Amino acid sequence: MFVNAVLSGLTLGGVYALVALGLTIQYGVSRTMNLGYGEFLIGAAFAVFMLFGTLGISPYLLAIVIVPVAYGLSWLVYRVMLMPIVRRARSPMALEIDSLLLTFGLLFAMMGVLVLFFGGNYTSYSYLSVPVHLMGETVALNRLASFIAAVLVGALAYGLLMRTRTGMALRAVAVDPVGARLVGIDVTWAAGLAFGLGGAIAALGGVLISTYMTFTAEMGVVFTMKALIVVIMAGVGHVMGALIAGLALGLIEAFVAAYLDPGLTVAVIYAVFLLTLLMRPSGIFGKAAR
Amino acid sequence: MISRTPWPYALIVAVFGALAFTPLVASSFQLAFAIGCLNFMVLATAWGLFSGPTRYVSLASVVFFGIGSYTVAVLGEAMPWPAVLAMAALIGGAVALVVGLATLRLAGIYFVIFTFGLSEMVRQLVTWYEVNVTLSIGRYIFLDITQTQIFWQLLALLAVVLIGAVALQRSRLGFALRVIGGDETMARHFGLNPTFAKLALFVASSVIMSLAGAIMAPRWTYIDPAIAFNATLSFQVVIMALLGGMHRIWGPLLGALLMSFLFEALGSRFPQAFSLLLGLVFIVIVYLLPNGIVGRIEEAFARTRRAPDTPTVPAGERP
Amino acid sequence: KDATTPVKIGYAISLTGPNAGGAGTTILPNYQLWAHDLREKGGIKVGDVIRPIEIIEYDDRSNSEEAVKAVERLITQDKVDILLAPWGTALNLAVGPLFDRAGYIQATPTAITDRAPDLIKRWPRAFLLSGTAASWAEPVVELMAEARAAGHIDDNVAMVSVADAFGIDLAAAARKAFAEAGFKLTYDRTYPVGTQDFSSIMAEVRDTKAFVAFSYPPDTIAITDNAQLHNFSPNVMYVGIGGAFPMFLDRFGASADTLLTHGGLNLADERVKGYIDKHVEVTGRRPDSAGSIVMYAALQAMEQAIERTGSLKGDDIAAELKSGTFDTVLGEINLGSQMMPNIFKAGQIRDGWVVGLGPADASGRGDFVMPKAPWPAR
Amino acid sequence: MTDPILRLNGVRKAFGGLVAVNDVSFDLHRGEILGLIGPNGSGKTTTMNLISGAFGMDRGTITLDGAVISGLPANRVARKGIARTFQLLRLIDDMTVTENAAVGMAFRPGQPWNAELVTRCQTYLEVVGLADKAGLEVSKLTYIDQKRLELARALAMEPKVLLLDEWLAGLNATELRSGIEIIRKVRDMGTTIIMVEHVMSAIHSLCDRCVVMNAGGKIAEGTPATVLTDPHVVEAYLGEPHHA
Amino acid sequence: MLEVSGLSVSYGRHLALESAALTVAAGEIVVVLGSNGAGKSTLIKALSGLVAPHPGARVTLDGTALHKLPAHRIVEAGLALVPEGRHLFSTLSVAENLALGAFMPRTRAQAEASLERVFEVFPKLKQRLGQIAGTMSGGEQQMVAIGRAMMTCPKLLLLDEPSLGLSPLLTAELFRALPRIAATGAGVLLVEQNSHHSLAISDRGYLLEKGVITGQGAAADLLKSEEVQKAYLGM
Ligand SMILES: Nc1ncnc2c1ncn2[C@@H]1O[C@H](COP(=O)(O)OP(=O)(O)OP(=O)(O)O)[C@@H](O)[C@H]1O
Ligand SMILES: Nc1ncnc2c1ncn2[C@@H]1O[C@H](COP(=O)(O)OP(=O)(O)OP(=O)(O)O)[C@@H](O)[C@H]1O
Ligand SMILES: [Mg+2]
Ligand SMILES: [Mg+2]
Repeated sequence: MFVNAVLSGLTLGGVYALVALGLTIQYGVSRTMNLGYGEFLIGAAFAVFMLFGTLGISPYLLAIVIVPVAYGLSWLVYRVMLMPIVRRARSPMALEIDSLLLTFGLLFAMMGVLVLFFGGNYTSYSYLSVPVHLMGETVALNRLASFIAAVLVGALAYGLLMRTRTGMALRAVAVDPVGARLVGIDVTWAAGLAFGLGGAIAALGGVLISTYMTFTAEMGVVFTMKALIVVIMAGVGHVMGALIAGLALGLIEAFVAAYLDPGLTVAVIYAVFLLTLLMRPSGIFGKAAR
Repeated sequence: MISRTPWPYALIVAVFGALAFTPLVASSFQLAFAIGCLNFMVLATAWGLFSGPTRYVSLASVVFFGIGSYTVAVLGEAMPWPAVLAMAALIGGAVALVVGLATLRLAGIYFVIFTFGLSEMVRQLVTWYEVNVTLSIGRYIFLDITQTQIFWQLLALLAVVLIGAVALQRSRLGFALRVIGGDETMARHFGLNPTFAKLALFVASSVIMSLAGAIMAPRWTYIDPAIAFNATLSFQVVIMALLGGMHRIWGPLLGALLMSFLFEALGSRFPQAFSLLLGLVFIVIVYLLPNGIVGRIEEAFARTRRAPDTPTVPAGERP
Repeated sequence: KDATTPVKIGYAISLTGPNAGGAGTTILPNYQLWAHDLREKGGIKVGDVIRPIEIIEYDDRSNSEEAVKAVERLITQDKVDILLAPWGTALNLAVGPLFDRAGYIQATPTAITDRAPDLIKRWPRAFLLSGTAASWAEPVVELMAEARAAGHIDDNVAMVSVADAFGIDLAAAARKAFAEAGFKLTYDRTYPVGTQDFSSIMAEVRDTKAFVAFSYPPDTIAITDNAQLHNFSPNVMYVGIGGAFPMFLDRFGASADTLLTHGGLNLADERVKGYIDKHVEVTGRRPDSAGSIVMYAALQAMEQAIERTGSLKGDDIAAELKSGTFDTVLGEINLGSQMMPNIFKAGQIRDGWVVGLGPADASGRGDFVMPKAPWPAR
Repeated sequence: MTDPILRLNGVRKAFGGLVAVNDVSFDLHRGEILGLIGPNGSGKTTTMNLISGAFGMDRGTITLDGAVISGLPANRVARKGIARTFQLLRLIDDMTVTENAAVGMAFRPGQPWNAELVTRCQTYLEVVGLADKAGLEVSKLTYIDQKRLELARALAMEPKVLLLDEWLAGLNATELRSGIEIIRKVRDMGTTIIMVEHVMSAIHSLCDRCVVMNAGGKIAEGTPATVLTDPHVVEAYLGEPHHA
Repeated sequence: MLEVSGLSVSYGRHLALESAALTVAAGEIVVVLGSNGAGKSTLIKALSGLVAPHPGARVTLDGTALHKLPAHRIVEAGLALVPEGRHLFSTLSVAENLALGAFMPRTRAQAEASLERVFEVFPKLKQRLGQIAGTMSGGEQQMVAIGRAMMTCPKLLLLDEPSLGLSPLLTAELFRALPRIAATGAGVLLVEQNSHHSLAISDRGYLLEKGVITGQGAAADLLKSEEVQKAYLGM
């Protein structure tokens, strides 16, 4: 049972981590809260569902097309929709409120489009739902593959942010946009890049999740909020933290289900989240500046 | 800051006195719409009462609203109605006290998401309790409370909230909250205990929300945790208040009014494309109303007063 | 009113929100199908006059308050003549008082509550066609007993339920019925709405021969998928809502054969076949194997009652519904109990449909194939 | 000499491994102006923060008029009569000048909430020379006026002890003069002052005594004339001797 | 090297800078004097592209027109600013702050050498490379800000009150460092309240009053000018 819980926890947590990673990059750098984040995920899930159903191409291959498209769309959302309010914002607070309101609209608009096209019904298909035997336990190949993909992309993104110049620039913008401009960083470019990256990661998450989860056009918010929980728990903009917190939440969920009571999984997740914040008001890895 | 003019109170009493006659002239649908509207106006104003000056964006509205509803579901038939309301207020206030003590040191987005997490956890815990202790989920409310009575109760609640809000704005506590909202660290150094001030307001605002939940509950016959603690409500309240403009008492009120009409118009005309249109209209509104409705109104006033020929060049940042 | 004044038929239903999946499968297509029928006939026959129809549709967004408002709007603004019910227990109960006060018939197969007997007394024009939670749980237990008698399972049963009204009420009723039938629940747990990974649960129930899940559509899929994956193949297995939905049956295809689930049809009946064909033809989709046909039968009964009484008044129609018999896709029915008699509440999946098995007194029962066929290899 | 109004005894504060204030003790006498000087990062602001209760200390005690105030939260310390200005201005931008000044007065114990409060704030705005700008929004003030307002707000607390953290920084020589005049006026009103300052001319002309810090510790104490010629101080802080 | 003409800036309806014109030559230190609120920071921000000037302004650096460029391109063109309020990357380490100074491709190659130069001027930073910038004292942060600007290898360094909050020792060091920076061929444009000190190291100076440049001259002459002595030197 222990191994089973670990496996199921990791596969679950891997996806939490991945989805949170995208949001933490997006929010951390552009400082615009994107309530429509989860719609990118669900949008990608529907795209896979449709293309896989009609063309029969593997979802993982489809990701090669869908993820860049999501990058582009997300980038456009930032440039076209958010730039005007970024320009007019007189204070970080004003920007925070405006972006919240605006992406609230985006959330509904995107959800509305999905509902119009796909209806409000449950959607589900089966791909790579075959058992893999690991350490005497069984996991679904699609979940395992998602976990591996999540870890790979997580590591890649972490490397990008921590080890490359571009990554350092992104982090700099996250901390002080004016300062960033003064060292020659194009802040608009950085924010657009981060926004696009976030959207791309969300879409990848959607592709992966769609292979084993039943989804509806209106489930985006659920993922946005789950991701936010992880992001906040880790500390805004903390990439490694988001990965760790995501995995931890997945493991907690699995262990609660296995050893305590499946009925308490969600309650415990939130309890852990709330307790974490009570003890560390800026998240586990968040640093409070003076 | 310190003002004693009575006319805002008089205005509230007069307007609400007149509105009390609505049920005599309105159809039952209009009454239903008015009730929905009033409910959001109460919630948004109560939200703004705390969040406006302190700038703490709370997504916990539904926790207190739900507590109110659940109190009615559990105690509604066991007690006379005023006692039920009192219990709802009491429980809501007590929970707010605990929550407030624990959370009000969180800042910004951390507080926002914390309160969201809280509402989800409360929902899960109530569910778990019902499942494991009462062994049945979902409760029935059969109370002889008419729509008209609900309307009057909400109207009275809103009037009380507004009078309270005006009084607060002129009080030392109100001033304290503005200072805390401006700079909490600084506030401490001038003898202000931010925790106490914030807590007082948080509890007051939560009590109002609990009352709203209690008053509304008899409308639905049946409630379960998913209905009573539906996080959408928290979002709606925040969005309404922000849209209206939370730096004025009237902002959330107007926001709630506008959004209620918008929901109604879109929902009845275009049920299929409701989400899409709501989203688009909303985006447009945000572009057109940079400082909320109240901000726009104030701007318009300012413009009519200003000499028309002063040229202005915006000092924005270069792209 | 003359033959040119249209009869306004209105409903508020969950086009969006968590209920949209269920509403869009079980109820909405039947409203559309019925409207199509009526239009084909030139309208609805009120006594001797055929009057055209006009449909008014709103979205209650799966929200009680919205449902209340939308129904108020239908009643006082649109002044509909016929008001159709929303989807689900909560919303039907929320609008129940409005239907009752304004004197409309409220006919729904999607409100399952143990308070049903009280409610229909309180609301004399309400037809809670599906009855009580117990009436859905008991057939499941009956089937288990049958399997035990046949030697496929022993006294041990594992049960999980979704922590929402449906799951909890059915689990509670089942617990009682299982105890009465001499069964022992070796595992009895609830899980939160939205759970999609059941591998921990699968690991715990691994050795049980009988497994019952009172689940919602997404979890019904996940439970089945997880069971197949972990090759957990008990001799008897029951899954909850969604098992009778085309979406589920299409997704699992033949691999779901001999699984037990809710609802059930008498596929040998020509009228049932006719209904299915028409449903597919008009809405482009298959009906589910549970509530769909019940809803449609109720609409047919209502239509006939209107024709017979020549009145659109709820009281007249209700009186006729309670006293008369009606020729519907479910056969000759009478709604004197304000519930639908003779419908299947548990059945077995066979070739993409659910064959009705219980309760025992429902007519046209199919064969109960035991034990469950092993899962195909993946 | 009378008892000191404020006494620091063995005060220590570390941030992680960095000891910002290390075993610092000194007395503040009633009615004097004490200069707290030292190189950047030597722990001056931290010391001020410890006095005002911004954060708790690791060791040591601080007493005000004989009563221990260390360990109290900032708001309680403030109510006991210690006011401060901030090195980086902390005014509320969307409030008026009067309202900002009222922050100082409104939360003192026993202060009535009435129109008189506004009038009394006005007198402190006069002291710092802002009387004619009372109705303006803070964001419309120049930097020096904002600094003045910081002071007026602290004065409105009518404190026993006033902590000034680089209140004179960023003023040009002419403005500096008027700033010095204001501080002198405040002292003459009976307020005891600790000022952190890097502007030596101000230290010379205002301070009765100086405490010099370096790397968290106290390295010298005495009249400005003596400490500013102390070789340790010169080496660590001044670079070249300053004469009065 | 830097040529500015017709530079005006408004905040809303308030005209903070009116038709300013000035020049800075390579290797020259130029100081702008003015009382508080005169518009000094505004001038410097407009040059660096942090606020938008009115149309008609002209700013060129070695012939490159800057007034149309966004802030980050201006830095790339060789104009670096140490702003009022510093704008450090407060949650990043000192090392990262400095490294980011050399973010642009143009400056990367010389990053090592630039870093050495920074340590020469501010040796203390060498021991604090790992510290999170936001936890440093006011003066320490000022050092990081200047260091970061030096890392961008500017042709022209703009400093907005760099000695604010620095100890006398450090102020003196800073004012000794500026000529060294200028000696490498970079121009320095300085806004300072510390008029004695700044005039002492400057080649030329401008006087700014209420948004208007009211005078200019060689630093030595300004030091002697009675008007300047009265207004800025407190004599
Ligand atoms: N919150 C903190 N976390 C870590 N280190 C800190 C913190 N606050 C201060 N320090 C460190 O403590 C030391 C003392 O800082 P402090 O602000 O008291 O100096 P100061 O004497 O006021 O300097 P300045 O004259 O530059 O303002 C500095 O080295 C600083 O980096
Ligand atoms: N963002 C702004 N919005 C509105 N007015 C501003 C803004 N920034 C500066 N001002 C006003 O413009 C004028 C010039 O300000 P600026 O900061 O350039 O002065 P300064 O010479 O740098 O003064 P200081 O010595 O105080 O730094 C002042 O009156 C100031 O109040
Ligand atoms: Mg300091
Ligand atoms: Mg300036």
